[in-house]
Amino acid sequence: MQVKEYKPLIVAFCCNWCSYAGADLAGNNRLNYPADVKIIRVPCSCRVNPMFVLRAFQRGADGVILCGCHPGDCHYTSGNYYTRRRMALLFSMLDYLGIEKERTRVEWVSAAEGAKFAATMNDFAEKVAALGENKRLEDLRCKR
Amino acid sequence: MQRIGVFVCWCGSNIAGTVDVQAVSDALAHEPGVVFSTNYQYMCSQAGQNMIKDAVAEHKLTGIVVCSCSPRMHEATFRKTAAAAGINPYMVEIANIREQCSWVHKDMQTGTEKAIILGKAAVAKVNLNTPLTPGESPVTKRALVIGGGIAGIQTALDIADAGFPVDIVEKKPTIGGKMAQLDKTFPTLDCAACILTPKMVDVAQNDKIRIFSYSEVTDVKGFVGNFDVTIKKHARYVKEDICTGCGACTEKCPMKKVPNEFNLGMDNRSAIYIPFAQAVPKVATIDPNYCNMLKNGKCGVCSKVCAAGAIDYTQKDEFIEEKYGAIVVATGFNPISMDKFDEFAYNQSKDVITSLEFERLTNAAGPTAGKLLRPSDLKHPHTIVFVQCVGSRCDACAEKGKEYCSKICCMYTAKHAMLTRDKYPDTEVYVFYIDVRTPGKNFDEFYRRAVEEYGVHYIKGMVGKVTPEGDKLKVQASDLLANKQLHIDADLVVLAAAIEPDKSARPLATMLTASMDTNDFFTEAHPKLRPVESPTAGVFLSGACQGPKDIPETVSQAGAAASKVIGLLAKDKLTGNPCVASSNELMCNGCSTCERVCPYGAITYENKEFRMPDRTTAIRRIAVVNPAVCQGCGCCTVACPSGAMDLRGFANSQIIAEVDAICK
Amino acid sequence: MQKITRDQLIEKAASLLANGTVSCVLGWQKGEFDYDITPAVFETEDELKANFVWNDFCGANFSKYLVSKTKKCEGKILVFLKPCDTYSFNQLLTEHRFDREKVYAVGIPCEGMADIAKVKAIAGDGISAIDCSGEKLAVTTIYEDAPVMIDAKDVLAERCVNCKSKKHVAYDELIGEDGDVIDSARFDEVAKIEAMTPDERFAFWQNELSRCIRCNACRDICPACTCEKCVFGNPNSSLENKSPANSFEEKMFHIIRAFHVAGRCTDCGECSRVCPQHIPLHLLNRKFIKDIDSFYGEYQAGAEVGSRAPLVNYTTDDLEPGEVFERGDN
Amino acid sequence: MRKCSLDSMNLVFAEIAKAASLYLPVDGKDGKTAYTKWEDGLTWSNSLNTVRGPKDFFFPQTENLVEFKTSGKNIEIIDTRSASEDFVVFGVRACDVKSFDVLDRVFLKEPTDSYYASRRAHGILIAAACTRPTETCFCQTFGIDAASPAGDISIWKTETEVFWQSNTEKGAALLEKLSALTEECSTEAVDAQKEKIAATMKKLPLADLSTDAFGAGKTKQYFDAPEWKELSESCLGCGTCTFVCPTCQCYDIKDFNTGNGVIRFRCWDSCMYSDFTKMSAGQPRLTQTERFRQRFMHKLVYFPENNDGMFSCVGCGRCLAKCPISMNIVKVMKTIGGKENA
Repeated sequence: MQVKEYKPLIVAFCCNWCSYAGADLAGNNRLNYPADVKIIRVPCSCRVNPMFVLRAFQRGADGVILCGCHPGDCHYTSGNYYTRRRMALLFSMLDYLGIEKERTRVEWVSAAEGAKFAATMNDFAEKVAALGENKRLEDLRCKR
Repeated sequence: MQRIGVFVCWCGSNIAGTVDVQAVSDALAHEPGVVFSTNYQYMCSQAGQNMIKDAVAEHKLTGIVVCSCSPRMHEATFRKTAAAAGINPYMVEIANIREQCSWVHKDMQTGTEKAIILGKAAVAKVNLNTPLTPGESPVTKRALVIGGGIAGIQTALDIADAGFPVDIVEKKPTIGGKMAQLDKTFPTLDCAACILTPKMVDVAQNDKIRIFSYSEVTDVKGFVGNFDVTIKKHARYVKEDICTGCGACTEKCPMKKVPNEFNLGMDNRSAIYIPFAQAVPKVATIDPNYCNMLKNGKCGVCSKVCAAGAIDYTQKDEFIEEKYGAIVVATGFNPISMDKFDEFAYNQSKDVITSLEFERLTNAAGPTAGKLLRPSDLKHPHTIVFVQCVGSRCDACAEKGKEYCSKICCMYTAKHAMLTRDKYPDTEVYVFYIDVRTPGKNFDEFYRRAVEEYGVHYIKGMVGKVTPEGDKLKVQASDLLANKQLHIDADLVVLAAAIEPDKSARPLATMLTASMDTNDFFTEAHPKLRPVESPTAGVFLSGACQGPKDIPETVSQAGAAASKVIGLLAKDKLTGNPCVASSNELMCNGCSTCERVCPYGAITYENKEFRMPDRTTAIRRIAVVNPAVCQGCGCCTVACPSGAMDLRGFANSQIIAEVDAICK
Repeated sequence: MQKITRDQLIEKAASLLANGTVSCVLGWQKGEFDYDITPAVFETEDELKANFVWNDFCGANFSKYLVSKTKKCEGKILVFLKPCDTYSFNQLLTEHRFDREKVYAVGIPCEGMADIAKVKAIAGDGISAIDCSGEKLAVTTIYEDAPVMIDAKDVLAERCVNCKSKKHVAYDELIGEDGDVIDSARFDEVAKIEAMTPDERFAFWQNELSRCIRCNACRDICPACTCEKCVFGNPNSSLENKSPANSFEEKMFHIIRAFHVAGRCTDCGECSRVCPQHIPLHLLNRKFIKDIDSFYGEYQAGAEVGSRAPLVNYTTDDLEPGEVFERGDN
Repeated sequence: MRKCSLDSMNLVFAEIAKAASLYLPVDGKDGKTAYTKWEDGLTWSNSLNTVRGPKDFFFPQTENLVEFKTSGKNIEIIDTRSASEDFVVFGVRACDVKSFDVLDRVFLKEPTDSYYASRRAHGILIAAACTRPTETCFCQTFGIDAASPAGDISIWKTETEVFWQSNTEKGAALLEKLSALTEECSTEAVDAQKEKIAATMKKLPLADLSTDAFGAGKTKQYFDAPEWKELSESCLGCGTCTFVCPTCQCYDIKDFNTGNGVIRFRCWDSCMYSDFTKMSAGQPRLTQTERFRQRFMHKLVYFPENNDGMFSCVGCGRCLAKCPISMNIVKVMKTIGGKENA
């Protein structure tokens, strides 16, 4: 049997106003990043429920990243401040449970930062790939 | 079950160059719910859009997935297409296979695989989409301006000019605000009263404008286009419509020892008073704290001398309820208290004054009739020291003062220094500063004139201590450029006190559910792009309530706020964004968590009777989202532990479906 | 031994019933043995005299019952609150979960509650009687003639060993003396786990959570978990599950539950007390409390009514999610 | 009857584990006892019983029934059942052994539950007599003799020895395999132990608890008893009592969407839950009082009515120890049944 090359699966939640636009700009500038990164558009990073993050891991994601407007620049004035607290606590809890901390990340990417978006995704994908498959938050039923 | 049509765009070779569009449309044809799948060179072209319309008709589609460029580019286009084809525009989802796929991946196989997954996620979402209709709400075509300073006056005049009725609520007995207290205005040195009072008269005479002076807003309900506001009109014990403002009462009033707030307590007024000669409305007001008649029923002089019979000692506070479509906050600023700045001896010596007090001392209508005299002995001061940044630009950790720059002090101090030297060339004038900040049209020229033409001594450095000694004020300061300590025997010390938002702003912000920063300045909806709107729809910001501003800036922001209000009031109906939060009342705990994170104040609570599972009825507190106010960020949905709160268009189930599709 | 007596409480309750201040009393009812005490509603002095108990096993926190009982009871309810219970009481008020006007809260001092498992570990099986009225607990078993004397300190429940406060933060009336907030060592165990390697932490929690049988006792006893419908019981939430089918679902349930009560959990310790599988669930909640304290400044849920919980608050210079891991190295 | 020394138990376990998975009560790090798969060095706990009963081995909390795999618009049906392996559950107490009589009544009655039946066929129960019953024990109320447990093999432990006696063919076959490690012996020591246990049982606080007031035909008498309301007043509606109960047998069948198909599985359900047996028309029992009543009426009235008088409680006392609010079947029996005696 042929051994399947390991490719990490990365779910990126991007806020509509800054980071999704930043991802578009990365595209406009033809800045490469791994195809393992799949973007889900949300109105604001504060729309991301911790259960979405866990759900992604359950379903086979190896890394989950949230991107939003820089603090102070939120389209909805304060959404990303709440995101910052929620994810700080969630990530700390996952770390407490022994889940590899490199699998989760929050990054602020503005609509002008196409290059930052691509660089962030390259870096994140590399770090996640180095960890290998997500075993600690996997649900084997979803891997059949 | 949906009947979904998938339309994969080549975008010429933009997509087709790195993505096998045929493979994508073939793969997506097998997805649940998909009944039609195709690809075409340019989906956004007329021909492409017609293809979608035809497919909707032929295959009775209920949902559309377009695999194309970014939704930020053409989502609106395809929504219109859908609407034209007879399906709800919110049944369209875009899979971004250009910016986020073909343009960032080089390899055809990789690009195609990813495009298929992104398409599957979009299909999974559309399967759960529901038709959404934007809500509509009527607009009450009347504006409320809170604060009657130059900001409020200008905003009201501009709105009235466009033909909409405006009410100004001013807590003082007259409009005019801080500008009415100023002497000259920089950088042109025209007299404040000369340019302000005609505007005040315009306001009084404009039949679209009503002035509620000596009044406060006590309650605000409702939302953009439909605010219900309660205004408390304090009893002034004078019938406003009868008083002619002749002033006879103020002359005869036996109680003349009332500190005159208009002159910052530097002289006295009577218990019945008109704040200043050009007050609008020009009617008398009885100060209940000092009037003998009101306090112990002994006097009644004013009533006797009033020919018009306007005095009414039985007047009560009155509450007025009015509907408004828009609210402009123009609550302005105040100099901060100098109580914490003992080093400047403000409370020890009458000759240490604030810049605003200096304005009154040099104003022809002020306590000294415009002659620059020291408050302590009414002698002409020969050495004057101006201290800049008193309470401005302080360390964050400092217990007193503000972190921010108050912005106006450099210029008004230059003005004070220049005017002093102009009128009294025998006076030595020192200005101690951290930096001189003069970015504005003709501002720097103005400051240089003070230094170069008028010989004002500008010294970079801070004043360390002011000590009253005899009839002198010993000023101990450092000159940073010369690197030496200075000792100046001054006759008068003028402190450029930092300015802060008016204390009424914080409770008002709570009523308006408008957000504030830590300094109690109102927050803009966007610091760059929406600087005169508050995040709360229908609430606009004018003047220094948003941040320190000089008069030209205030007036231009006032005009900008007015234009936003006019834009709003010109509409008959407001159409909302249908992607708003909504709460499932059966699951709602009424815990208020969502309300606390909502930046727009879109969530309120009501008590509703429910039939409980155990066949009893109970009153439960439940959250209600006002779709006209909600902007759809979704913050509340995560705050809600029970999941009662969800966001239309980005529902929990929809996002989870996308996650699942991507992670398959 | 508790400082106030059963008779004092009955007298208080009876007088409030008699003068019409309250129409019923939420109190502890005696069980089969001396330790299996059940929360119950008492309506008459006779009922109180017959069945009301107050001893070292009255751990149950009544706050949560007020959510449903205040809706059902016509008049006011008398509730006895130990200091730690008052925090839950306030938190529920903050969240508008019951009508304060319908409750008459009597604060009672607490000397700490005993853990029957610890008692059994010392005295053995077959307990026929426990007398809490003396200086020490006198435990009689069917196997020994003489009662085993146990120092109450040696069998304190975990949450009482780490008692955070003997001060009542809410009451209409106080019986006995109020105490102080205590500088407890309650975060020591969390710190111990934090100090482990990630592999050790994973193994630790894998072992603990693998025992979960999803009986929901932790959720159903929790005064912060008062949702009309829990997401884990809602088929439309995409989260519903009735049993932990695998280790992922065990983690999902406990992480999300802890997250939902983060900033709202008063650390009352009921979750760990009732867990039939002895999973130290309080260590999850305490981790959040510890993090909140160190990231955003100390915050005690329920210390005051109406306070703004850390997750519905922010400052512009909060630490970044990526920085939370760095603290351990400091 | 055969015996072996207590010291040789590791060898005995090794011998059993050669042919089957062996599970026995082992003390965990938390001081609590749980059935654990034996491996060399694990020792048999001295504690009275495990937190969870041996029910799990025959009727696990979750169990996959069938799998559907989807690809495109095709569905493939996969029977995920694998042939059950042989296993031995060691150290089961008399009450828990009895619980299988209850479960068999439910699952082995036509139509047979093939999943349960297969496990029963492959499982062997080695039951141990209780030397130190505790205050929550009331198996004798249901006619169970803690001194003479049923099961495929019964064992008695003394200070130094373990005595073995097979009760079934399966048990005899297993004991046969252990013949090299055990020796034939008299019943003297066991008889002495039985007497001692009988004496202890009489001293238990719940020794006098009787089922006389319950059984078939009591539905009308108790269904509308006003006491149900006060008994259930503080019930939280959690599932602890049902999940630690060795005889509770209710389950729900649910589908799990894996993304590539569906796994249909069953998992324990609890009649304490508000959505228990929820149907399109809603729940049949809307209040916690009704749900609470259901549980105890089922154990004490409905089950005996349909099963020749057999109660579906075995008096293991787990719910007495584990209920978060200490409400339990004993309190119910005394309150509801007490009316009859009064």
